[in-house]
Amino acid sequence: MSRIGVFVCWCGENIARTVDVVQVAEASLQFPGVKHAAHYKYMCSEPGQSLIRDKILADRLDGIVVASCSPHMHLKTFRGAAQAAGLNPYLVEIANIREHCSWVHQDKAKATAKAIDLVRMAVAKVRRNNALQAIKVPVTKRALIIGAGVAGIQAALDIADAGYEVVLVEREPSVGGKMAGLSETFPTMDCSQCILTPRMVDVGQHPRIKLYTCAEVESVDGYVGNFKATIRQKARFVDIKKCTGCGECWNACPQKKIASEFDYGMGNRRAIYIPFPQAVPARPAIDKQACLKLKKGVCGICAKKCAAGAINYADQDQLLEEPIGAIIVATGYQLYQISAQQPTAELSGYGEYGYGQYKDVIDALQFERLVSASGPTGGVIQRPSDGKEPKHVVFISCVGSRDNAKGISYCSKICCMYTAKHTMLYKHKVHDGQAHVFYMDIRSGGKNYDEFVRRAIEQDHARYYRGRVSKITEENGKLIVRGADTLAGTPVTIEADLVVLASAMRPATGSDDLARKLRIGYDQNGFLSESHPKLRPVETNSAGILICGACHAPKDIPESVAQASAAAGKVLVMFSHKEMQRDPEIAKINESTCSACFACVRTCPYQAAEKADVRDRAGNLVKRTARINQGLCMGCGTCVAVCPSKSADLEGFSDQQIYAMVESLL
Amino acid sequence: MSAHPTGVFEPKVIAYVCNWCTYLGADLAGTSRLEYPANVRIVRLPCTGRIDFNLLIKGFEVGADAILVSGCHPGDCHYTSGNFHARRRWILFRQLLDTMGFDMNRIHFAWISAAEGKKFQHVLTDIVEQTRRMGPYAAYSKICEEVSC
Amino acid sequence: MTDIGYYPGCALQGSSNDYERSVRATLQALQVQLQELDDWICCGASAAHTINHKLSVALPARNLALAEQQGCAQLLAPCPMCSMELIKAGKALADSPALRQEMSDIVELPVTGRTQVLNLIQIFQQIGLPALKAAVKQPLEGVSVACYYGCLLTRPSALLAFDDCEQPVSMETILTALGAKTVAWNFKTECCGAGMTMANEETVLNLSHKILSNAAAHGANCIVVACPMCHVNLDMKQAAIEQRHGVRHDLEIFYLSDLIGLALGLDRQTLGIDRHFVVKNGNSACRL
Amino acid sequence: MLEQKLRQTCRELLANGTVKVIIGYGAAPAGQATRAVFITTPEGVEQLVWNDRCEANLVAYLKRPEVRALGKPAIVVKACDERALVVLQQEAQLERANVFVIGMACDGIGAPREAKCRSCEDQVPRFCDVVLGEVTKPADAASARWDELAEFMKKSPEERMAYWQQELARCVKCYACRQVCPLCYCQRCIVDKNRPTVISTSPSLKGNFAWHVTRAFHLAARCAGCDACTRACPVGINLRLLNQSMAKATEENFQCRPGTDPQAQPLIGNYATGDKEEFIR
Repeated sequence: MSRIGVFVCWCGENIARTVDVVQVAEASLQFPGVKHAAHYKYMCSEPGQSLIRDKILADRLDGIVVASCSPHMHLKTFRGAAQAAGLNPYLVEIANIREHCSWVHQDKAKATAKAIDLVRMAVAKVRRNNALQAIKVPVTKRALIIGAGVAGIQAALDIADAGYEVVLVEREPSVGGKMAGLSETFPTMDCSQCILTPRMVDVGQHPRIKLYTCAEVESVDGYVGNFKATIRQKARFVDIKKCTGCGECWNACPQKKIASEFDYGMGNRRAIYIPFPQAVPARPAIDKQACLKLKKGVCGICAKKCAAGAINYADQDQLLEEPIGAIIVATGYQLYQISAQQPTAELSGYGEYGYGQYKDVIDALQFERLVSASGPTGGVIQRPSDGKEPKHVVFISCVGSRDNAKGISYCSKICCMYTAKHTMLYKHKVHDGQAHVFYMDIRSGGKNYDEFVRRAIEQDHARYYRGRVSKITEENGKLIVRGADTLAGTPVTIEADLVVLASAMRPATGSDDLARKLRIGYDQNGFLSESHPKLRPVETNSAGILICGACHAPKDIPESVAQASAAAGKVLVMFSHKEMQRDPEIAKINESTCSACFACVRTCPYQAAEKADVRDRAGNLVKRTARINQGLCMGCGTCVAVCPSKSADLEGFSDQQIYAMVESLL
Repeated sequence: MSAHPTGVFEPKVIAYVCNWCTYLGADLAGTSRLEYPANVRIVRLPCTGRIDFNLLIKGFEVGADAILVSGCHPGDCHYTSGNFHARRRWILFRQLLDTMGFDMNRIHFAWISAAEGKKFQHVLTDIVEQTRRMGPYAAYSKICEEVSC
Repeated sequence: MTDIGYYPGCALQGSSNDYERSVRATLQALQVQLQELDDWICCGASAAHTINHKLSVALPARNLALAEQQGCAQLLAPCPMCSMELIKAGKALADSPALRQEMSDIVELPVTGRTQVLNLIQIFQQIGLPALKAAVKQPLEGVSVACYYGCLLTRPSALLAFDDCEQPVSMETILTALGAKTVAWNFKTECCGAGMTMANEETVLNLSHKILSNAAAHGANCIVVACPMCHVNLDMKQAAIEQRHGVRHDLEIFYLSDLIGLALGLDRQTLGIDRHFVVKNGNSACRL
Repeated sequence: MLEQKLRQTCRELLANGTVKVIIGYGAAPAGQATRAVFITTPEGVEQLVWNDRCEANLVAYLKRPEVRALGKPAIVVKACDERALVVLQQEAQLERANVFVIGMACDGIGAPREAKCRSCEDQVPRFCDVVLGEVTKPADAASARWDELAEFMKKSPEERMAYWQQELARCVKCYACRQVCPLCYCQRCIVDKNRPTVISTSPSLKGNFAWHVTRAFHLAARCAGCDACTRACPVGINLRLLNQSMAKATEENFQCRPGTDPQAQPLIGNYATGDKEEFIR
């Protein structure tokens, strides 16, 4: 006879408001096997947990059900509490009466009835739970970091400085990411490159950081502590070990008019190029779309100029394998590409702003290059069309952001701040110029942030109009910006020389593909999902995979860096253990009833179901059977569903448990 | 549960959902306070690939008036391909149930991701309302009551 | 030969009968047979919904009920005010069983709102570029046209999702295929002043002047519209605009069906172009 | 004539030691179907018969341990039986080299001729070690394969449910359908598993429905269409309808006829990203 304890949580008012917790506790006492039932205001708090621990000891409970929030929230917590009281942690089940009940229903009678059912199901299940022992696996103490922008760089340095190896993968030819291209940073106005480039150099020189540039993650197999990453090293056509970075090659390259990605098309580069002078590694790459030698077989000047013999036109992509224990994703963002082909029809729009049609309508990152001392104009503000100094510049915030019609309902968070910064940078360079800003709201929460915006308005006299711009047209070399000042209640028309669009932040191209490869979640906007918005903000739902920076949501540099260090900290916690525990909720095969049809072997996504022989002591073959490789099984249970004789089963979600749950609903 | 105090027919809906997409979608519906009828009982399984066809029959045996099976969208499976295996089985299984005269309006399949709290709300509301209109699944409860030999 | 229901609306059988001639002639040349809705009534236009919301649904609802009764799965309404009112009512009906019941009772005809209402651009989109191209007898060479959509054709965007509401391109796509050059300009979806032409002519003369000037400044030698109201303000009022602003615009204003009809080899009389106020009779830059 | 040839072939196989046992058809009283015989000596081959009452699918005996204990067999199969053999091969239940397969060209069996034979597409086995005889009486209409099912599907769902309730109420859970099926080879059938009891074993309509759904679906995309289950049913339930419904769905959705390609991967346990999903919202 079971001795189950049921613990019903009020979650303050969150559950108790719509579910009669007392009634739930009383009702559960009637369920078969229930020995004890209690309710408490906060089960997850220390007094709540100690209530559970004490009852386990006092009543010798052999299973507990906590009726509370989602198991994704606190199953681990309560398993820990059980373990502390000597109860096997896998004898704990959660009845989710918050997310699945009190928060989605209003009628107290119905919600209470449902909560009682949910507890009934959980009790039925826990009575069939097996005490499981965590599987111990060794930890490969090497971290893979995907993306070498400021977040990836920070995480890599933290982990490497702590004494562990890091594999840092960047798809561009240099580390640095978006921050390397910024001019100055809010709210301190320190130069972006001045603070980032020393970090980039550290990454390039660190003995424990293995840096791959021009590389992408091809696939990731395995599981936490024991991943195997396959990295595609794309052909660079330059052997960076031989290359000295002397610059003879790119200075001689005849292909001079290739739009520079680093300058967002505001400047040019060669076909063999380093993206910017402070690049790390300071080694060029050849753009195979632009190189005459690679395209047409003519030229070859760079190879002739290269004294080190580093140019290799026959270079090919290579696939390299790296054993990895933990992964940090830091793939960052891109700006909403107005006028470009959009992934969905919903995202297309803003053609009325003339981006891509009028040369003097640019986006915020292009403006950064325009005011950057290392930019194509050397920091002199010249408008793209004719190089003239713009006397009236209009900045438009929320281009795409907070626009439900475009499917981007979120706030891009940093635009208010950088737009204020842009007006100041502009005013500092063009003293007789006037900056105009169209905004929806000014969101400047953050240390010294609002003060910064006030400075832009009060000291540098940026004119702020609360309203949207309806249309930008071009007449006689001027951009006619027509919008509304909703505070004054009047239409506004500004004859501008330059317009800067604060386009929405979107996840970097391909981050959804990467998420699928890593089997981590992403939201409807393509941003990667954290495991819990408050308590597990850098973890994903896949153990051993963490996220940081703008791949998770729009965020500024300080936040990205803080998150990166947080993710690095999580990795270091993992690496501080010799071995780690894996969830034992995996498949098993009853070899005595297995008929060796191998449906499971064909089906298993991880090749964890294997063909095996059963032999007697003399070594004679008794029968063939399927067998689960515990190291590979991830516990999906697909084998259970395809096994006709039900010889396959899944710990934690066994047929006995699941059928008992369903039958409890009769 | 099927006889609510008010005497209105309250359908019993069982949802077999995967842990990583639809269960989290239901969690998101909760954190977003998206209200839906209280008629559904969710059974959490790791993956749609784990959901055995016998569970659907068992669901009707315990008096479900409608059943939902839901998991990750194709390509998004936490276990890479469990939902593809499941989908192939469902194609055939639906045909079998149809041939046997099961009411196909009571068996629902959906892809609901962790980000689709709204979709979870809509699908559930829709199923409950549709089932409420159809009434109890009398044909199967008759089977479950009768002793034939 | 396709049969499509046809809802002319008041303008096309009154002040803008040139538009009706053009639409009928061009569609006939393309083997589209129009079946005029028997006993159609006013769509309500801008007047009804300012007075009584129920009336503003009931008027188009009756027309939609007639379309259903007369077996028209599709209904062409060349005036954008009419098509918008019909689409708006149709959607509301399709979405609400209660409203369907209420409206069926009021108009004393069953109505479901499932009739697909098309504006002039959509009918040509439906015919398709390949079919249009194949029918061209006289490519629109020398025509440099500013496509003017006005305020109603693409709005509200949620109802009229056939083109981008702020930056539409559907007329450009069609006319480019017929050999015309289309200009990039700034006033595609600005207001011409519309019905203000009765109450406050000054506003119309100012707004329409901007439209005409901008089209000319971007190299247009004519403007194409798909709205009777736009045509009135840009064509009929052009002389007044010129007088008031002391300029000479001299821009021909065509309906979309005019230009397509010309490309199909129809003459100006057949298309009703001879009834326009600004008429160039072949001496213009656009050599038609 | 053909019977003589069959006996001669078997005699040689036993005499030269190629096989240890012949699994074939033996005579039965007039008006009854032939019975399986297991012949281990060259002299015994005289018991073998070949006629239109050779109805059983002998492949079912290959799964029996007592038959396996006799040593390497030769087995007499018709084209339909052979499909079961191929499925067993795909599912690792059979080393093809360890069985000698004698294929019989078949004009159809049963008195009257069985439904499956009237629309038989194969008639001559394809993957046998030796094929004897030739077809003299072609199938009537292969195109009529789904006629019976199509007729049945014209009924409303309620009528179909009523039909099965009436039919399955007669099931006595003797499991003959399982025993004669060459593809029901599980060492422990799911119905015999009691923790949990997935399928109610009580003689109730509930348990009968669960059993027949399970039986039919376990054979989905596998069933050879030999109709052994339907012949074996002592109360005459038309299980063929259920098997056919799965066969048709398999063919229409996946262009697959089970047991016709030894190299093919089994359908269940594999997937295509483009499998149809219009029924999933």
